Amino acid sequence: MKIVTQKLTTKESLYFFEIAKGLWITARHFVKNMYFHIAHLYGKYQEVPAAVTIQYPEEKIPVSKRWRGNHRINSRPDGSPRCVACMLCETVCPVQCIHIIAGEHPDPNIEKYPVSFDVDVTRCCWCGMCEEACPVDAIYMDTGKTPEPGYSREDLVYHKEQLLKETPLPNYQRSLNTPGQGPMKANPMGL
Amino acid sequence: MAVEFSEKTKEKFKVVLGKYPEKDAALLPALWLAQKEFSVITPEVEEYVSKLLGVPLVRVREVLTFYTMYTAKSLGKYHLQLCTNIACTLLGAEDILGRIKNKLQIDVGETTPDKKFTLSTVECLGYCGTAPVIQVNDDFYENLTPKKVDELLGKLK
Amino acid sequence: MPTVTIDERQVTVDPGTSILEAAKKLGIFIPHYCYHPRLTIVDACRMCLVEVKGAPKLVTSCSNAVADNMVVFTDTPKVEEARQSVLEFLLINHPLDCPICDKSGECLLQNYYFCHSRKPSRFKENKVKKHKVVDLGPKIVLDSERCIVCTRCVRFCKEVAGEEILGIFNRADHSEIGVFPGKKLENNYQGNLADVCPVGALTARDFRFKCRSWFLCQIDTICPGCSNGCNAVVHFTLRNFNGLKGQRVFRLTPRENNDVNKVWLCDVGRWGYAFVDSIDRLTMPAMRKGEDFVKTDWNTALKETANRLKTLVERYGANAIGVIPSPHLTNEDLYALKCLFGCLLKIANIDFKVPGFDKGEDDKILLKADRHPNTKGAELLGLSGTGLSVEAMMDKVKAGEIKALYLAGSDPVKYMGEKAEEALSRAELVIFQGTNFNASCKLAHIVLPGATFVEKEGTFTNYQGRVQKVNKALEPLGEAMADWEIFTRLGQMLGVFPSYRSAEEVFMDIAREVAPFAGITYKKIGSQGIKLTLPEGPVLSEAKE
Amino acid sequence: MYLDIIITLIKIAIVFGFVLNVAAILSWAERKQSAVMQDRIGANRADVLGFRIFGLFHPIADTIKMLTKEDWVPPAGDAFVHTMAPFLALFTALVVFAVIPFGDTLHIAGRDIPLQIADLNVGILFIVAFGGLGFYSVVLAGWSSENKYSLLGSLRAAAQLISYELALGLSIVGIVMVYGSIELDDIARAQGQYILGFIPYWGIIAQPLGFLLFFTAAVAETKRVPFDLPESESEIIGYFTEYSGMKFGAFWMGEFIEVVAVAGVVTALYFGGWQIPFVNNQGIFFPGLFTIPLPHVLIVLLQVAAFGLKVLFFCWFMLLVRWTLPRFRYDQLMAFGWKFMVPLALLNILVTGLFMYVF
Repeated sequence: MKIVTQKLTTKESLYFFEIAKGLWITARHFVKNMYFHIAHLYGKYQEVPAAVTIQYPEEKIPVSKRWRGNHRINSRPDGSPRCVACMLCETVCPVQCIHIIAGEHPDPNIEKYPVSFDVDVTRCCWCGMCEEACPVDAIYMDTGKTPEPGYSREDLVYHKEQLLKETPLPNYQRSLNTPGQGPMKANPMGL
Repeated sequence: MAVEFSEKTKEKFKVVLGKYPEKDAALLPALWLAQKEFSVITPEVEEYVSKLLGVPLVRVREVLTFYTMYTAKSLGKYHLQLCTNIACTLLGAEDILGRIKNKLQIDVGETTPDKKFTLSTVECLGYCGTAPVIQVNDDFYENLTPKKVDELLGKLK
Repeated sequence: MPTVTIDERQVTVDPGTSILEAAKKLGIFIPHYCYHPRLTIVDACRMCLVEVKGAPKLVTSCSNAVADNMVVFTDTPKVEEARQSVLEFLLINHPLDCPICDKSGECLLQNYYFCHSRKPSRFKENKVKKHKVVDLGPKIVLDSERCIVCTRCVRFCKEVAGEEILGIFNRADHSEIGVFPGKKLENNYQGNLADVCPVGALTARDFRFKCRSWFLCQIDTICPGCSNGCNAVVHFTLRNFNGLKGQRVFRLTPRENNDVNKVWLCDVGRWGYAFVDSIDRLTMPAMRKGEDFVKTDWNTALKETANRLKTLVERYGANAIGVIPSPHLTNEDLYALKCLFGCLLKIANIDFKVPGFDKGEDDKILLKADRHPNTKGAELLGLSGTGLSVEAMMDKVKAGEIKALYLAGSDPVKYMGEKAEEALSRAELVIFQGTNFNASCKLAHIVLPGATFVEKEGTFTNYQGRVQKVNKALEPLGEAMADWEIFTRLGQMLGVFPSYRSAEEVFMDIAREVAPFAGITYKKIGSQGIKLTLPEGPVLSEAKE
Repeated sequence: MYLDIIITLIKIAIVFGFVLNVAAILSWAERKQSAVMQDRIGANRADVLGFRIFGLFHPIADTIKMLTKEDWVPPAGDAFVHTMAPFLALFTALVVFAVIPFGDTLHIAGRDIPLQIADLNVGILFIVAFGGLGFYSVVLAGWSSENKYSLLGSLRAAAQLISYELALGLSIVGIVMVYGSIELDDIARAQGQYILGFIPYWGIIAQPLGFLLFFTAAVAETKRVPFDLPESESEIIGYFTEYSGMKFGAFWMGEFIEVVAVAGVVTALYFGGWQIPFVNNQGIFFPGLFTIPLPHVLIVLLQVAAFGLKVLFFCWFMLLVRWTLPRFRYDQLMAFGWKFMVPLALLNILVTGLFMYVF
């Protein structure tokens, strides 16, 4: 092994000037930021940020259109889930976080519907394969939300009712067939 | 279940039965007789025929639903059967169909509320040379135009 | 004996064999829908078209018999094109609701489409709408839109089940399978309709929407529903999210065995698996404390059992104990039981013939009156006639001469009613070993949970004397244990007992000790079973084929 | 007599109030200042009835947390020493303020009140002595924890403190030579002179190298970055590993008080103490030009305020250093102390002596 050491110049080896240089940088930041902090208090220069910090729960970074957040289930006009409990999302899910129990729907044109639809977000890896697998555009990850902490594992299992209530974040819809919301173009089952 | 052939039909049936070596082969003429007798072949009639011939009930049903000339539901006084096969369609059967629908205010397969007309579309009636054609009960009307249809319907009323 | 050349390979078959069968012999698979080896041939689907040298057109391989020196090609471009066209026609009115169809994953439409077509539909007109979710009976649901009118179901009902009830109504693309209005499927074999249907038109209500077929694992087993011993495949899943509460076994389907069940399975056996995952399954050893049962662990329960049995034998002699095994147990279980009670404890009162145990309904097709899979095995292992009969045992219990009863899977209360109930409640000690909670279990003092037929390995001997093997599909529910294992552990606590580690070891002992089983191994039993050479005696009269 | 005692008690109260408050606020300032330097916002979440006032409640929240935490003494350790060590650290840091003058003598109601708690004639020696005592708290804390890592940490810290004690002492000698006194009041007063009539004769002017050496050594004595090896939370284990709750808090408090103390001493020795340039006993004046007379009390108050501001500036500067420089490696620390600081301090004495001899 060969160790290559960098020789310090005489000025550097005195440390004093280097330390002063460092202190100058930090002090400059301090003064500049303090100036804008105080200016903000008086309502001036609001457009110049004094810090790069984002105060998370109050402020949020706008997420990308392709960003995958919490799941939601699309509903039919009558409010029932679009999901037909085909379990393709359950099948494709690499971490097996979706659990569906199917049941018989009174309408023979719908036939199958999810009696329960649970998404275990403690296991979810946000890969979005469920969205892609869904043949009826029922599951989406476009709520723009991240899971909120819970006091128990059960709190982090999202149920059908909860998932149905979620709405897509405006402008961040991830509709796979057509841009924006609106009816699906290719729906083999006419649902 | 009071469905039974009249004495006259029973005799006819006996004749028909005699024509076939096996009993179940007489299913078609038997049903034909039944339709003549009861005009509509209801499930009770089917059961009667099945018993008469010793054929499983479901076989009667199969035959009945296969052939369109058997009627399993009650029709109007005039059964309008419009041919919508290729030759007729090319020569304007669609227009005529629309005209009839408009005039009678019914859709295909429906009967007018006064039980006069039943409209159905059928496949080739064998009158391609004089298409378009409509069969009203047992009569055929050829070379139809919307005008002729109007006249026809007026006459039938 | 005609010799044909199929895809440049020669095969000699019996005269009258169809091209399809001859090709199968060569290992060449010809896709087909309407053809079924056990049903008459209608050549309705046109899927099995092949090219025969010299023939002007393609011929259906299912209905055309081979001729000598025939030259057949099954995968020429012409044949492939024909298959694609047939599939395109079949799919014209198909609703394509595979996502909600129970058949998807094992549907021949899907399979052949992916093997032979993979072409998008060119059909732009409206599809013909037909009836969906048609109620054909309590067990079978019909979806007319998915039906390809192959008429396998119609022929099955007529030819096998003996009930001519299904028919094709209407014609052309409006054809639908159906029953006469007001009639329902009633026969005991309608479960086979769901198997016979190559597409998703006929599905079993029992399996409907329960599980997707690709979540299911399969393993060969024997139907435990009756003494016929139909060969079956058990479909189970290892994806069980609800722990002990969820369903693990989803269905039983028949497996071909020409000597036993052909390729059919009756509804009684097919849907008799429910007890495996039912909520009354015994999952933990338990002991009675007053009115209630207290859950305990195996060591405690077995120690208690051994101690109490030992004390009773020492105090009152071996004849103060009665053992009632059940012909539901495998040969291995029963042999271990005999070793334990008959040889080690010298108990003579062992009898499995609970009065009325073989008084079910016999339908003369598959289902036998005796609803126990291993009656013959129990007989051959000598578990009856060595001592008192069950009835006599009950009397003696009442008289106070028999102090303890060991119920190995049997439920005398179910068959004997009050008499058994009284006896069991009077006995000093009742040990119940079984899979599910029942009326007899309710009266027991010690409860030992046993494994069901899908949870253990073993063999059943059917009414013909055919030894057939059941395989272990799942781990026993909860703490339950295979019965032979329970007997082995109990035996080792009570004295010198062979230390069996697997059912196969037990069976090796059976083959050594019990004459009719001589020379048989698991390997020899294989998937189709092996018929025993039965000793002379009254048992043979039942077994005439 | 009683009045003297009362006046002294009042002075003690003022100094204590100032020092302890500044120390507490420093724990907030350390976070906020580092945040501002690094373009962040810093702690601002603690709120009382919706008021957050820039996170000023955080020191209170911290105190509540520290007080309510379990006070744990290692079972095998010496409970008495273990409990005493953090208070010793606090004591040695606080007692330094006794000799720091924070204002000119106040003439009020015919009395002369020196604005200094104890006008010792050995002021500088007192500071060095008590500053040196601080290492006892370190050694005792490490020893009484009955934990070999703590013990090793305390030895390491003690070695560092002793090493820099030397450089610290030697660097002050220059000041003593320049002003000819070891009484802090005299030194502060002497810094009111002017060179060439207009340059304030402050320690930093008279002893620039001495100031750098003293300041560096003093930072090392406070055990703060870049000399925070005794603590070094992220890699080597420090001497107060076994401390929890408010005793741990006392160590932290002691460290902040030391910061204030160092700021006070540096101000007194090198930055003119309470002197304000061009302000003397009479008022604002420019040498040889004019004088604006001001009332005596106002002048004294201005001087006290000036002293306070200077102290706060040094506190700020030490935080700036703390958030700018990385930590030394231990061998670098020792080499720097012995091979660089001590020779330079000796050189400083020599040069100072030569100057004094020549001029």
